Amino acid sequence: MVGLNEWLVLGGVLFLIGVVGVLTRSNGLILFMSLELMLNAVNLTFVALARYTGRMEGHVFVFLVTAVAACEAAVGLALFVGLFRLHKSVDVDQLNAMGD
Amino acid sequence: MGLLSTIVFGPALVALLVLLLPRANQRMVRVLSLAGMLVVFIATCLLAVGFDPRGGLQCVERLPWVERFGIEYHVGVDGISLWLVVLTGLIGPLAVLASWNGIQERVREFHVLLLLLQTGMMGVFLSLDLFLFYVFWEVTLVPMYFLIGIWGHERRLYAAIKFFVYTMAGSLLMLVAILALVVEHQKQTGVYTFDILRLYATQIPPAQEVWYFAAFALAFAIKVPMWPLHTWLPDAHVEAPTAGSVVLAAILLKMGCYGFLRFAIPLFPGGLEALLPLLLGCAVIGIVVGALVAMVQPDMKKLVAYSSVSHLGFVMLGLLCLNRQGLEGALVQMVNHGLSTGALFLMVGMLYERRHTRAIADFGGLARSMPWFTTVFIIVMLSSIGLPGLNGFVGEFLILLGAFREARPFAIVGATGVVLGAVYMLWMVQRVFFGPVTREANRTLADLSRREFAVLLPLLILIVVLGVYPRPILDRMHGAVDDLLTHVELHSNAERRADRGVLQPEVQ
Amino acid sequence: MSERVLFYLFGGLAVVASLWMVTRRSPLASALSLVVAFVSLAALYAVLQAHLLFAIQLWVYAGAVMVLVLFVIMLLDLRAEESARAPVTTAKFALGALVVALLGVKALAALWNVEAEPAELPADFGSVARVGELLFTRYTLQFEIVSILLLAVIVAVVVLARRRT
Amino acid sequence: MERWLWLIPAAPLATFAVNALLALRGARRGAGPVPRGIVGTLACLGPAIAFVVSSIAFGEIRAGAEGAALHQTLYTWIASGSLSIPVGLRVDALSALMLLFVTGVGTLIHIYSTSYMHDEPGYERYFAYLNLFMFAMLVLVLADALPLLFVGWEGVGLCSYLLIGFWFEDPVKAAAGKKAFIVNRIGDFGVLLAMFLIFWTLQEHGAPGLEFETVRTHLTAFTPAVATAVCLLLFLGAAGKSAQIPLYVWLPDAMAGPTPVSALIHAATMVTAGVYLVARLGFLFDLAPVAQTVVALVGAATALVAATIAVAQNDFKKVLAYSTVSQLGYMFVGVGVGAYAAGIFHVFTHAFFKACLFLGSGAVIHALHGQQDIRHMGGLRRAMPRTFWTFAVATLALAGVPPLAGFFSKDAILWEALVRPNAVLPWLPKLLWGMLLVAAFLTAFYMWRLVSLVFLGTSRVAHDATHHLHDAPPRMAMPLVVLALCSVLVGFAGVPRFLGGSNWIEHWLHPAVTAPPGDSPGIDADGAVHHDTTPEMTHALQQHASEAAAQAPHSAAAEWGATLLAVCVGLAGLGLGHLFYAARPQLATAWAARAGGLRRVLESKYYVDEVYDAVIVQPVRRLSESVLWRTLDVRLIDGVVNLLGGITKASSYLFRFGQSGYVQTYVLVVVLGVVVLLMRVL
Repeated sequence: MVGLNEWLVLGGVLFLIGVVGVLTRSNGLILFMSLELMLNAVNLTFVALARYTGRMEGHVFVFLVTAVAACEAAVGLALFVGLFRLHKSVDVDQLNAMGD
Repeated sequence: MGLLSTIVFGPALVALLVLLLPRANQRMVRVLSLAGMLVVFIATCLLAVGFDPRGGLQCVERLPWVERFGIEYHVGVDGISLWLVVLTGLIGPLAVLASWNGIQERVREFHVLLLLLQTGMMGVFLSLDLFLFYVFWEVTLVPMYFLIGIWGHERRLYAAIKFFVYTMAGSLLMLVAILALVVEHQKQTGVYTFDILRLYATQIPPAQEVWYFAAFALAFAIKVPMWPLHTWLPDAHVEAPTAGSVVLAAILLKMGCYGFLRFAIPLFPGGLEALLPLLLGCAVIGIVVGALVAMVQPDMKKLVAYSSVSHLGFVMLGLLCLNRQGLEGALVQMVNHGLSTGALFLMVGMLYERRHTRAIADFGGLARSMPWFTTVFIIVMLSSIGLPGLNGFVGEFLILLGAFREARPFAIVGATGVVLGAVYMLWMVQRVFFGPVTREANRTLADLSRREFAVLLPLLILIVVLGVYPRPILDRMHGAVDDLLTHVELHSNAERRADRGVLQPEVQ
Repeated sequence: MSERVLFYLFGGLAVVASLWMVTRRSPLASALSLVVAFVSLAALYAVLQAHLLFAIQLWVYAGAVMVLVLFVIMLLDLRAEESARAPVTTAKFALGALVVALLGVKALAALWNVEAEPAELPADFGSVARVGELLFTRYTLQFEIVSILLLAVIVAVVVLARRRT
Repeated sequence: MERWLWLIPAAPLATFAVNALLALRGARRGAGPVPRGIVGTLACLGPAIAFVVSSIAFGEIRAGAEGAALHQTLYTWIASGSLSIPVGLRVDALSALMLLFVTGVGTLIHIYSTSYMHDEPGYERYFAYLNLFMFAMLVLVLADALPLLFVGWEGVGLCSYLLIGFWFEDPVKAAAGKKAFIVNRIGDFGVLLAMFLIFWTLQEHGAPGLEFETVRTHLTAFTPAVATAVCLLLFLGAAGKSAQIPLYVWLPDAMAGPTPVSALIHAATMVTAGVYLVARLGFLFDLAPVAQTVVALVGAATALVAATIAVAQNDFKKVLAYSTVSQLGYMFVGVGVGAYAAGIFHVFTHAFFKACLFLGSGAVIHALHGQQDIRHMGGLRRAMPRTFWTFAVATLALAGVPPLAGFFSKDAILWEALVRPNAVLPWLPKLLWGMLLVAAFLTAFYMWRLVSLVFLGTSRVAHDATHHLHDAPPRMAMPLVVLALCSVLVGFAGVPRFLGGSNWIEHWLHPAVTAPPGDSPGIDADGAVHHDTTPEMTHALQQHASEAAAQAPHSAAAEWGATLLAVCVGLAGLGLGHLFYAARPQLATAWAARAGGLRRVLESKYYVDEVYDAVIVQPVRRLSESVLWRTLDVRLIDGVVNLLGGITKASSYLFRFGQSGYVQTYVLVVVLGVVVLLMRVL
C-alpha cells in the first residue's frame, strides 16, 4: 500500500512546481498552464484523501473544481486572445496598465 | 412590498430594467427612466394624500436584517420627512426631462445612476435605523460622484473628488459616533440596536454628548453645507451636469438639514445646547457671506450655488432655534429652496445648452429674444428672494420669526440676507436679461420649448400655490414638530426648559 | 504491489512532465508536456479508485482544456515572442526558487508526517452512480451554481471573443 | 357688502391674468396681435370695478356708526404654533378713503394710458403690470394685518420694479428699476423686524397676532422702549417705500418708467403707502414720542432737501419727482406730529394734483416725442391749451393757493406741526414749521419755474418737432380735466373750523387712527406716557390732550395769521418764479452764474448717489470680491482642503510602489503571505 503521506507529498510537489511556474514565467499562456497544474495538484490531494477516508465528498469537489477550471480556461484564454489582439503579446511583464 | 419600500427601491428596480435595454436605444432608456420616476412620484403623492396630519410615524415597515447587532430594515415617514420625500419624488422626473437633450453620451449609465441616486435619497429620508441610514447616506455619494465626474464640465474631476472627499471625511466621523453610540446603548440596556427610536433614550454624560453631537453635526454641516465647510458646493454645482446640479441643490443638501432634525438634535440635545452659539454664528455668517460672495460671481451657476449657501443658512438658523415657527419655517424653506433653486439650475442649464457658456458677461438683453424664459426666470427669482405671495416668503418669514425670539441678534443679522438676496439676484437678472443685446448669438436664441416648459411648469405652479396657500404642507408638519420639541425639551436640562417655556401650552 | 509501481511510475511521470512544462521556452512544448502530466494524473486517479474522475480528467483536462490551449497557442502564433526573450530571467528565477524552497521545506515536511490507514471501500466507490447521487442530493446547490457559472462563462466568452467592429 | 370685499382686489387680478396671458401669447413668434381696444378696455375694467365696489363700501361705512368697519376673512394663510395669519380684508374709515382715491385715480390713469401707450409694442405687458400693481396696492390698503399688508407692500414694489424697467433694453432704465427694488428692500427689512417684535410682544401678553385691531386693543403690551423700536423699524420701511431721507434716492431714478406709471405709482398711490402705514398704526406711534420726533424731523428734512434739489433740475419729470419726495416729507411731518388726519388729507389731495401734473407732463412729452428737457420746451401754452390749463390748476393747488386742494391739506399740516407740542424736543414745532414754510416757498418757486419754462415764454422746441405739436387727445385729456377738477374740489373735505368748515376728514378718520378708549396707556399734554393710570383716567387724559392740541392756547387769530403767512409765502414763491423764468429770464441766468457752485451741487443732487456708491456699494463689492471670495473661500478654506488632499496624495505615492501592476509581483506577495502563515501554523 502506498501511504497517504506519499500521495500528499506528490500533490505538494506538483503544486510547488506550479507555483514556480506562476512566479517565474512571463509568458501568459505558460503562466496559465501552471495555474492549471496547481489546481490539478489540489485535485489529486482531494482524491487521495477520499480514498483514505472512504468518503466520496472529495470526488464531488474535484468534479466541481474541474468545472470551475474549465470555465477559467475558457474565460482566461478568451482574455489572452483579446490581449494579444490589443498588444500583440501575452507577456505579463508588459501588462501593468493598472500600475501607472 | 409596502408603499415606502416601493418608493425606496422602485427607482433601483427601474435602474435594473434600464440596464437590460439595448445601449443604442436612447429614447427607450429615457422614456423608461421617466416612467419609473413618475411612478415613484405618484407613490410619494399617495403617501402625502394618505398622511395622517396628527403626526407620528406612519407606513412603518420593519424587517430584521443583521439580527446579531440589532440591525433592521426599518422605514417610516413622519411630518418631517414627508415633504422631503415628495420633493425628491418631484425632482426625479424633472431631472430626467432636463437631461433629454443635454446628455448624449453614455445615456443608459447616466439614467441608471440617476435612478440609484433616487433610491439613496429616498432611503436617507425614510430610514429609521441608523445603520440603514448610513448605508443609504453613502449610497447617494457614489452616483453623484460619477454624475459629476463623467458628465461634468471642464474641471469635473477636481470637483467630483472634492465633493467626494469632503463628504466622506464628515461621514466617517459620523460612522464612528454611530458605533460608539450603539455600544454605549448596549452597555446601558444589554441589547444591540440601531433603531433610532430606542437610541433616543440613551443617556450620555454631557461631557461626551458634545463630541457625539459634533461628529454628527460635522457630517451634516458639510452636506448642508454650512459656512465655512461650503467650498465644495460651488465647484460641484458648476461642474455638474444640469440634472446633477438640480438634484444636488434640491435634495442632497436637504439631507444635511434633515440629519440634524432626525438624528443629531434628538439624539444629543445637550450637545446642541453646548454648540448652539457656534452653529448659529456659522448659519448667520453663511447667510450674509454667501449672499455677498454670490453678488460678485461672474458665473451664473456659481452665483446660484452661493445663493444656496445663503438660503441653507436660513434653514439652519430656523431649525437650530428649536421653536415651532423656526422649525416649521426651516422645513418649508427646504421645500421652497428645492423648488426655486432647482428651477434656477434647470434654467441656467437651458441657457448653457443654447450658448455653451454660463458667464453672465456673455449674456444681456435676453428678454427680447426669450420672453417666456425671462418671465419664468423672474418669477422663480422672486420666489428665491422671498417675495410675499410666492413660496419663498413663507419659509423665510417663519424662520426669522422663530429666530427672532430665540436668538434675536442672529435673526437681525440674518434678516439682512433678505436685502442682499435681492441685490445679487436682481443684479444678475439685469445683466442677463435686460439691457441691449451685446452679442449677436443672443439675438436669435430660441425661447422655451414645450419640453422645457413642461419641466418648469410644475415648479412654477407649486411656487405660486405654496406661496398663496402653504397650509397643506404646514398642517402636516405640526404633529411631528411637536413631537420633536417635546422630546428635546424632556432631554435637555431643566434650567433651559424653564427659561424657554416651550412645553407650556401656547395661547391659541 | 502493483499499486506502488503504478504510483511511482505515473507520479514520477507527472513530476517530470510538470518540470518540463515549467521550463520550456516554447508554449507549444509546455502544453504538450502538460498533457502528459494530466494523463499521468488521470492514471493516478484510477489507482485511487476514482473511476469517474479518471474519465473526466481525460476528457475535460487532457482533452478539452488542453486542446483549447493548443488551439489558442497556434492561433496566436507565439513563435516570434519565444525567441526574443529568455524564458526566465535569473533574478526572477532566484526569487521564485527561494520562495518556493521556503514554502516547500516546511509544507512537504508536514505532509510527509501525515499518517493514515486506508479505509475499507465499498464496491461502488468512485462510481458514476455514487458521485451522481451526492451531486443531486447534498450538493445540488453547488451543482446548480456551477451550472449557472458555466452559462455565464459561455455568455462572457462570446462577448469577449467577438471582434469589435 | 362684507361678503364682496374680495372683489376689490380680485377684479384687477383677473384682468392682470388675462393681459399677462395675452402678453405672453403675443411674445410667441408668429402669434397674431390682439386688438388694442380689447386689451385696453379689459385693463380699465379691473380698476373700474374695484372703484365701484369701493364706492359702495365707502357709502356703507358712511352710513354706519362711528368706527364702523367691514371685515372679511378669506382663509388662513399661514399657521404655525401660536401664529395664525388669516387673509383678512378690512375696510374702515382710513382704508375706505385710500381705496376711493387709489381706485379712482387708478382708473383715470388706466384710461390715460390706453392712449399714451398706444404705439408701444409691449402694450399688453404694460397693462398686465399696471393691473397687477392695482391688485397689490389694494391688498396693501385692504389688509387687516401686517403680513398681508406686507404682501401688498412688496407687491407694489415688484410692480414698480417691473414698470420702471418697462423699457428694459435701456440699461439705465433697467438699473433704475433694480435700484428701486433694492432700496425698498432695505426698508422691508425694517418692516419684517417690526412684525417679529410686535408678534412676540403680543405673544408674551397672551394675544399673539399681527392684526391691526389686535395691536390696537393690546397697546398696554408695548413698553415705551418696545414701541419706539417697533415704530422706528416701521418707519425704516415707510422711508424706503415713501422715499424719505436716507432712502429717497430711488424715486428720482424711477422716472425712467412710462409717465403714467410715474403718475400712478410714484406720485399718487404707492409712495404714499409709507404714510398710510404710519397712520394705520398711529396708536402705536402715539406711544413712542421719540419715534414720532424722528418721523417728523426726517419728514421735514426731506421736504426741504428735495425742494432745493427740485429747483435746479432740468428734466421735466425729475422736477416733479423731487417735488413728490418733498410733499411726502410734508405728509410725514403730519403723521409724525400725531396729526394723522392732516397727513392722510395731504395724501388724498396730493394724489389728485400730482397725478394731474405727471399726466400733464406725459402729454407734453408725448407731444414732443420723448423730449423731457425743459430747456428745450417753452411757449407750449398756445399749442396745448388743455394741458396748460389743467397743469396750471394743479400747480397752483400744489403751491397752496386758496381755495385749491393743496391749500387746505398743506395748511393743516403746517398748523398741526406748529401747535402740537413735542415732549422730546420742546423747540421742535417751531423748527418744523420754519422748515416747512421754506419748503413751501421753494415748492411754489420751482413749480412756477416749471410752468414758465414749459408753457410760457418763447418756444425753444427743436424745429422738426414743432410741426407735430398737438394737444392731448381725448382719452388723455379727460383724465387731466377730471383730475384738475378734483384738485380744485377735494380740499373742501377738510375745511378747518376757523374758516367756518367742519373739518369733515378729521372726524372721518379719527376713530380709525386713534387708540380705543380705555385700553391704552395714557398720554398727557406733553406726550409723555403713563402706564400706571387707570382706564378712566387714561380716557380723560386723552380727551384732554386732543382738546388741548386742538384749541387752547392758540386762538383763531393765531391760526388766521399762520395761514395767511403760509399763503403769502406760496404766492411769493410763485411770483419770484414768474419773475425769474417768465418775466425777466436774464435775472435767472445772472443769479445762476453768481451761485454757480451751489447750482452745481443742487443739479448733482448733493452728490448723494455718488456718496452712497463710494461709501457703501463699492466697498461692499470689493470686500465680497477680493476678501470674502478670492481670499477667504478660494485661498484660505480651499487652501486648507487642498493641503489636506495634497498630504494624502503625497503619502499615497509611498504606497503606490507596491501597486506595480505586474501580476507576478502580486502572486509573489500572496505566496510570501502563505509562507509566513505556514511558519506560524506549522
